[in-house]
Amino acid sequence: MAIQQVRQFPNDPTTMIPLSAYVFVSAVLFMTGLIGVLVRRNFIIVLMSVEIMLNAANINLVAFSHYLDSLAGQLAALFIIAIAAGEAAVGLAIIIVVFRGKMATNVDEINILKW
Amino acid sequence: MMTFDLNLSSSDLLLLMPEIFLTLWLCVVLCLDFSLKRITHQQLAYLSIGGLGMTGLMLVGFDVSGITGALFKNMFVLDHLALFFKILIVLATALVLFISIDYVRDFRFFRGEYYCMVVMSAIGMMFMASSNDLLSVFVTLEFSTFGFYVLVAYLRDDMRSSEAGLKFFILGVFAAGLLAYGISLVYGETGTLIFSEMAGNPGSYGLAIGFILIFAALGFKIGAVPFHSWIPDTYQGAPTPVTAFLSIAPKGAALAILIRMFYVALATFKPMWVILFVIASIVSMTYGNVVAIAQKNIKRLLAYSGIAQIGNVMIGLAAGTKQGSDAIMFYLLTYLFANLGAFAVIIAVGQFIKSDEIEDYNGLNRRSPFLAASMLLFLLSLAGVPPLAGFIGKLYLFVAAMEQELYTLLIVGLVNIVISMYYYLIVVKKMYINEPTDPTPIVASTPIKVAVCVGIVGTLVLGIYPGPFIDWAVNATLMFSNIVGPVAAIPISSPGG
Amino acid sequence: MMWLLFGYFATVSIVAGVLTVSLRNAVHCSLALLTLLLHMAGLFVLLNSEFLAMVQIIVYAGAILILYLFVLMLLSLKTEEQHLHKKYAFMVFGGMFIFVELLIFLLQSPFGGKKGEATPEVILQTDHSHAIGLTMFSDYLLLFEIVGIFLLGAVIGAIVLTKAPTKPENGHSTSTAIS
Amino acid sequence: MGDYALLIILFAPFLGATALVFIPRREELLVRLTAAVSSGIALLASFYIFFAYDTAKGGYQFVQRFSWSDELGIALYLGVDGIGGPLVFASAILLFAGVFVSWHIADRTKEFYIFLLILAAATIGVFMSLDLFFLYFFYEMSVLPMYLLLGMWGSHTKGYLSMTDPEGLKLRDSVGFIFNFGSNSKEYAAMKLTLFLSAGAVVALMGILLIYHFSGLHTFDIVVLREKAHFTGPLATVIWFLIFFGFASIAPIWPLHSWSPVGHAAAPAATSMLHAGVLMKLGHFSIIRVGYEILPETTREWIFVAAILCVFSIIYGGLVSYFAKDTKYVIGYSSSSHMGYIFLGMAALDYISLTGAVIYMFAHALATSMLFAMAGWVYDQTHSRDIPSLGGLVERMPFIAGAFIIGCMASIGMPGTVNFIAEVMIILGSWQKYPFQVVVAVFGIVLTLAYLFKMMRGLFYGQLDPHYAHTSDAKHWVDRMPLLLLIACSIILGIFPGHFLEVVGSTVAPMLERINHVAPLITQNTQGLLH
Amino acid sequence: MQEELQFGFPILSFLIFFPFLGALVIWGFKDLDLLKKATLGIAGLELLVSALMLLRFVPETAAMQFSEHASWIPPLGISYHLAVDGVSVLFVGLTAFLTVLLVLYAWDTVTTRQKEFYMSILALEATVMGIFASIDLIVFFVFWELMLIPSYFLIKLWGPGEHRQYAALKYVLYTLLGSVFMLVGFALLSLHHFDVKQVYSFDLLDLMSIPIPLGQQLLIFWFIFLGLAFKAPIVPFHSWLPDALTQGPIPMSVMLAGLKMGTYGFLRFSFPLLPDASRDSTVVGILMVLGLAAIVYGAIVAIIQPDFRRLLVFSSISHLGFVVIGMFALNFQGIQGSLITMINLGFSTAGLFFLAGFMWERLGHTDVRQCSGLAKKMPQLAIYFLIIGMASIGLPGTNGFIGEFLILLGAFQAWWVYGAIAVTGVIFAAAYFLWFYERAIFGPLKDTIPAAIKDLNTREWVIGLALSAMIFWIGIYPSPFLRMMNGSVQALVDRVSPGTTMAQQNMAHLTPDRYRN
Repeated sequence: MAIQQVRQFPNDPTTMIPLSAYVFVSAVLFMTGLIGVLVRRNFIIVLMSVEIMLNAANINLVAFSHYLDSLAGQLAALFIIAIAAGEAAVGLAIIIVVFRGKMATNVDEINILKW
Repeated sequence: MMTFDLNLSSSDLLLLMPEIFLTLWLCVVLCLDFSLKRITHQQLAYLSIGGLGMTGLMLVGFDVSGITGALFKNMFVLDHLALFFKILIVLATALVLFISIDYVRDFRFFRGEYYCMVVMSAIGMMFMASSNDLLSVFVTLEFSTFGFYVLVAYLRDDMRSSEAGLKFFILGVFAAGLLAYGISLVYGETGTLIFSEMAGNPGSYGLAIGFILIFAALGFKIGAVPFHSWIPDTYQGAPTPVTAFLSIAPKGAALAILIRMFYVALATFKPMWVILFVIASIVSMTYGNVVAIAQKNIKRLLAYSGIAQIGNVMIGLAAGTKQGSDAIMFYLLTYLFANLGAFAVIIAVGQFIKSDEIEDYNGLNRRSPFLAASMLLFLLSLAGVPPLAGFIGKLYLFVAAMEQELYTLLIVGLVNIVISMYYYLIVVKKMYINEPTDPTPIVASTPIKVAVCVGIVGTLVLGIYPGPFIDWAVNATLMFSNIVGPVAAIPISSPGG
Repeated sequence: MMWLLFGYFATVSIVAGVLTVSLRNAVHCSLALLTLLLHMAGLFVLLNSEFLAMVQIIVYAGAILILYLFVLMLLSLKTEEQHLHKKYAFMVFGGMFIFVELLIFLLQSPFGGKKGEATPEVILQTDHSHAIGLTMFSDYLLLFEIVGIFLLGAVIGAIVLTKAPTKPENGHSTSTAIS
Repeated sequence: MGDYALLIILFAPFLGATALVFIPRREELLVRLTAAVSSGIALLASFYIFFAYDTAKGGYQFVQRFSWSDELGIALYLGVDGIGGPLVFASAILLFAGVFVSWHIADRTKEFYIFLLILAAATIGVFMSLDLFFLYFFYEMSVLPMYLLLGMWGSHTKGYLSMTDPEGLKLRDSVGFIFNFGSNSKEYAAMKLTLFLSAGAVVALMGILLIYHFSGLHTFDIVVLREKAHFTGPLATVIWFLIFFGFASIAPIWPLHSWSPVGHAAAPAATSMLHAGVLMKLGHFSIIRVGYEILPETTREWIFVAAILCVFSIIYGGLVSYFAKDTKYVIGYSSSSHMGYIFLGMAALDYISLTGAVIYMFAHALATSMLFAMAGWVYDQTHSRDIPSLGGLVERMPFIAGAFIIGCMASIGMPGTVNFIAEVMIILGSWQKYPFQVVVAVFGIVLTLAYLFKMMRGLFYGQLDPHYAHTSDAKHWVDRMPLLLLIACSIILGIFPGHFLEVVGSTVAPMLERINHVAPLITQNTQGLLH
Repeated sequence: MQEELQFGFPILSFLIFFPFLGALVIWGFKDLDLLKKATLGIAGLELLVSALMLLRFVPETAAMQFSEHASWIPPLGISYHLAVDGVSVLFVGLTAFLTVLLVLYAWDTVTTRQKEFYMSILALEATVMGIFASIDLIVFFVFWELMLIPSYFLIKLWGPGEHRQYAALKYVLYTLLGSVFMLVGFALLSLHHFDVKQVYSFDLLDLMSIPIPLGQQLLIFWFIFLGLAFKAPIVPFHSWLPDALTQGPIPMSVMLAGLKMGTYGFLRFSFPLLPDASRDSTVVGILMVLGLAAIVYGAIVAIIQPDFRRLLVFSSISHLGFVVIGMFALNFQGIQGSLITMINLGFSTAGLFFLAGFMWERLGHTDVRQCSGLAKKMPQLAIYFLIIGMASIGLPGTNGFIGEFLILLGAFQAWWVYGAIAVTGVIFAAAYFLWFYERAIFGPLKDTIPAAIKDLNTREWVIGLALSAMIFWIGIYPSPFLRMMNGSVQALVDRVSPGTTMAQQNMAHLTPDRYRN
């Protein structure tokens, strides 16, 4: 239902949600992710925070794509999702390796090397 | 009306030939590894090197015969710049494979896959060198980097390696997040992802933030301060051939992107980003060199020296002229030989004494004069001592900066030469002046000797007769000749304007 | 109507995001992330990108997140006593400051890039998925292929890192990847 | 030979070094012979250019030019004038002598000769470069082998502070604290030397780059820059000072000298010889080549700085030499002091004094290297450089003692040696302009006399420590030949300086003509406006 | 004096370089006997040639003779310029003469490192020849300094004393120190020449042709004075002399005591170049005081010396006082007297040193207290002692009388007080020598004297005879010698005597020919 509505009145100023609203949401999410990366100690959650950052980028891309009438943004979002999937696989594999060796997933406990 | 067209002619495919060929070759090698039980990892290595060699020849052929072009709405360009960097990357990869052979012998399993991952990363970086839009940048960058995530953590039994891989990965994906967000902002501001279409766009905060984020992400790749924190740990923890690979190839590819991005997309904002690069360059050089002094591990030392070298490279970007980019490219070439050579020596020594501590290099000259002498050459080239390649590279960079009257940068750069001399000489001192605790001779294996010899020849030839190579770099960047001259004076437009 | 939907999706996304970052238990975090991803798909729908919304749900929520959950379960992490870097806590304030700045700047930005050709009318005519597909296999063909190799590499990488292979020495196969 | 003489001189040592790389280290005799042959070839060729230099024609001769990088405007442009020629000759002599002085080095002989040859070749390269880039190239290249030569074959110095000195004079302590703090190990010396010289080099490089950039000619060619480049105002001053202090640090002028005695003291004999003999002259030479040739007006305006600093060099170096107890410190500081004379000769901008300065460079090269060679011999025999603990060595080594005395005489400026001519010329030529400095210089000669004799007495006379009863003289021709060569050169040129003077004069005269008689730039500019 | 007479054969160069070459030639000799004969031959030939030169010398003229001129360091105007005139010609002959005697003396007294010894002697001869023959200041200076090397080795290596090394070093250092000042003086002269003529020159003849203001003359005078005074040595600068002469070997003592190079320098350079300074009353006063002090001091110290060689040292200092007095009397008699006295000392003081050497050979010491009644054992030695000693005292009929008489005459002419004080020196001289003679030669034979002691052998006898012959020749028939000097001395007197006007007034005709056009 909603889809049809949007399609029929895409640029109606009354129902149009301003672009800045999406930008706002994405910026908030991006910062959330950023802070998550910086403060969380658990690697898996750090990874999740990165996912949030990527999602924030996706919202932006899709929103711009919509407002600029260009498909490139959506394609970009699509590729970002694909890349994120691959990275998550590799990343989790690495975490497993580390866990096996060290039984820890915390940043602070990984300290053979000097930070 | 929107049109979708895909008319790839065979001549267009030709442009993609090197990458396609290498990918297919990679698959063949992979299949051989899986299917033939008796194939040794050395054979796989030489196969991969063979493939890289053919790719390299192909690239050289393209470069000589001027086969260039752009595909996919300018998203993939194969110009001389891209060819230069591709050749650089292929060369680096081949050398890395040479120095890996000895190292991989000690792996307990997945020897063949190691070469695949290396070559795969190389393919990613080759694409990076050609990518002309932000999305390609993102994809190819991640493509090449994920190979490194795996490679860095390849020594599964070695906690340091896993830990290095983890740190590298975390910071890598973090950079990816920044990059993605930056791309999105730039896209919003310009409506396009392709560099050449962005040129001339009026400035805005969104664009600025976007590009700063992208710069930060690429800064992670090249290891510029303040995005350098992964470098020392990763360099130290990773398998040494991987460290060698990391120390040159991704930097080259990322610099190709940086050059394209700043020279093409952002040419109008030169006054702004020049300041950015001047600061980054000064900080990187100084930080890298000063911290390197205190290092006890040779890989960490080279890591910090790498940070400083990137600072040097950014002098060229700060100049922001064609001469600057020429200097960067030539410098990378010199850096390739010196750095890979140095790592080859580290591997040879490390394989023998099972240590990378600088202390253990005491009296290397007595244990292996060849390795010590070549290490000496490489370190001095990194320090920038004539008649070695590094000197010409640095001089070229300084000349480029001088032409743009960046005196502060120049002075800092020159002072840093002296600082860097100090810690390189400390290593030299250990090798030559100190007496060895254990005088057993160190013997390097043939592949490593090959790599070291290539490094020596490259370092000497580039230092003594750099003319053709400089010409090569100069010819590769002919398209930037228009930005030589007075600094572009288009101011950033007012917000919202 | 639009505003309502937008408000809902946006609010829940943000709240879920904050929860992901701040919850103590990793499994709870991943569930919050799931919420975030699902509501994100809703936002995509609002932006006329049904295909993307589907991909978001299938790939992100369905595959990636499940992977996370698997790993979390596998590792059977205990809840941490201290889940935040104490020493990086000040970064939160710094981060907030930067965030406000960023927000102000971003909201001031025009984001008035060049208009493309894919107006809603065009997309209505061709159908969204169709348009996306055509674009992907024309202009983005190369990237698509690259991502293909990328995923192949990711598979190899994950195997190399985690799988304990048959040891050549004794021929015995070690049991599982994860001890 | 003819036109290719310079190439032969430059590349003979380089090729020798390359050949050495491929000679197995067991073949020590072959290694030594290779070094000797390559340096001998260089010596013969430099002999040729020294005597075949056409004094009537003057200017740069034996010119060879190979384009190197058109992009940057660099060419391998070789040529010698009346200043470079003699210095090339001196370098070749010292290299040849150095090869023989080091004949008995048994530890890593191959490496030693490789580095020695590279060092000498690089030094020679500076003296014949007519391209700023290559000037710097060879200059910097000469620094690094020093590091290794010092570090690997050098010797620890006890330092002149801690040497046998029951009284513990206050002056020495404070002097040492200020100017020579830190360790006395050879590593320290080597590092200090290298860093000082590199720092100097980059300062000079800055100046060179500024010349390159602001000349607007896009070339490093000294000949072209000399003709066409004009620098004015503060820029010229800045460039001049960068060039001056950059190169003066190797010379070394007074406040920048502290690396030099430490380095001398730690270095093996042949290295000290080359170091004190020619490496230090790179500084003076480069200041003349770059500063005097390209920035004549600025030189005229600012060269008095050298005249001021040289006073400190002379006095300080002399005093420290007098109090030092280590043979090599004495010789090292005496070199540092004597460099002041060269600066004085350069500063006066007078035909006689500048000619004297150039001859002094040559003369000092021979004299000091003689002393270093013999101090090295004494050290090799006794493993001590501590003057108070030595003594009476004349009984064991009469030849060395005799040669040492001649070396001292030459260093003092004994008539009959070429040093004498140089000293007289410097003193006479600078009297008009810098009478005070000349008085100081004369005092310096007296001081030189005092400390060299003090050292000589301490080494060779008095009671022979039975500990050193086993020491032996230089008996073999290999050991005597280098010393005799140096002595012979010094005396022959001292007695027949005619050609030498003409060679130097043919270059110095037009150079000074340019410096002293170029119209001030302000008028040039106004003329430009009028036309 | 400023004329130059050429001579077909470069006789002065020959005199300088022939011994050098000789030294090189004998380097190759293995056979010691042959070596000695060769050295004697070289020295003899040198003596012959110098005698020939003396015969060809044109007396009664101030002209520079046997002149040789070649460019050496053109930018500084230094040239290889050799010539002799009346002032220097006799020294050349004296040097050759003494060298022959030295070789004879050394024949079997020098037993160690004989080859080096004869080489050193020949080198010393060559450099001393150079000093007397060169009239370019720098060439002079070169030989002046070069002379140090052989003398250094002679003292150091063959000296009998325990402190010979100390003595050698002291000698060299003192002389070098002085010569630095002298060089400065020369340099100032040349600079002055540059100011006047815009070229540097170190040529005596060129420098004489330029006027120099008095103030500068004084400055230069004192610089040169220091150099010469150290060498001479004039009294407060003499402290190296006792060491060098007593620690060194006899041949060195003979050379140093016999050849008065320092005072020669005054006549050669100071007087002609700096006439105004030389006759300046302060300068003359100081020099006179120093000369008189030397006479008295030397004589008194000599009296109390128990050692004969030390006695000779101080007597030599005392005699040098006479020379100085004579020179600075600034009249014909004074200058001629001091010049002839310098020559005389070459026979008398040098001769006494030879005799001391003979004593040393036989006794191993020269201590007066240890010996007595030598005449009984060695009558020939006693005779020669008497002859040469009388010459040293200045007894009429010996050469010493001629010199001292002329000097005293000059001194009295200048100011009677000078003469009066100087006369005391003669008395003292008689006192110390006769006292010594009485104690050592006469008196009862002491048992410290070995019984087997022999009288002079033929070689020594020849030495003594040669010296005695010269002493009597000059003492009885001095006119050939005085004639040789007359011209030059007259020219010197013309230049410096207080009666003449400023030197520059004569400039026109003093200017040498080659500058006329």
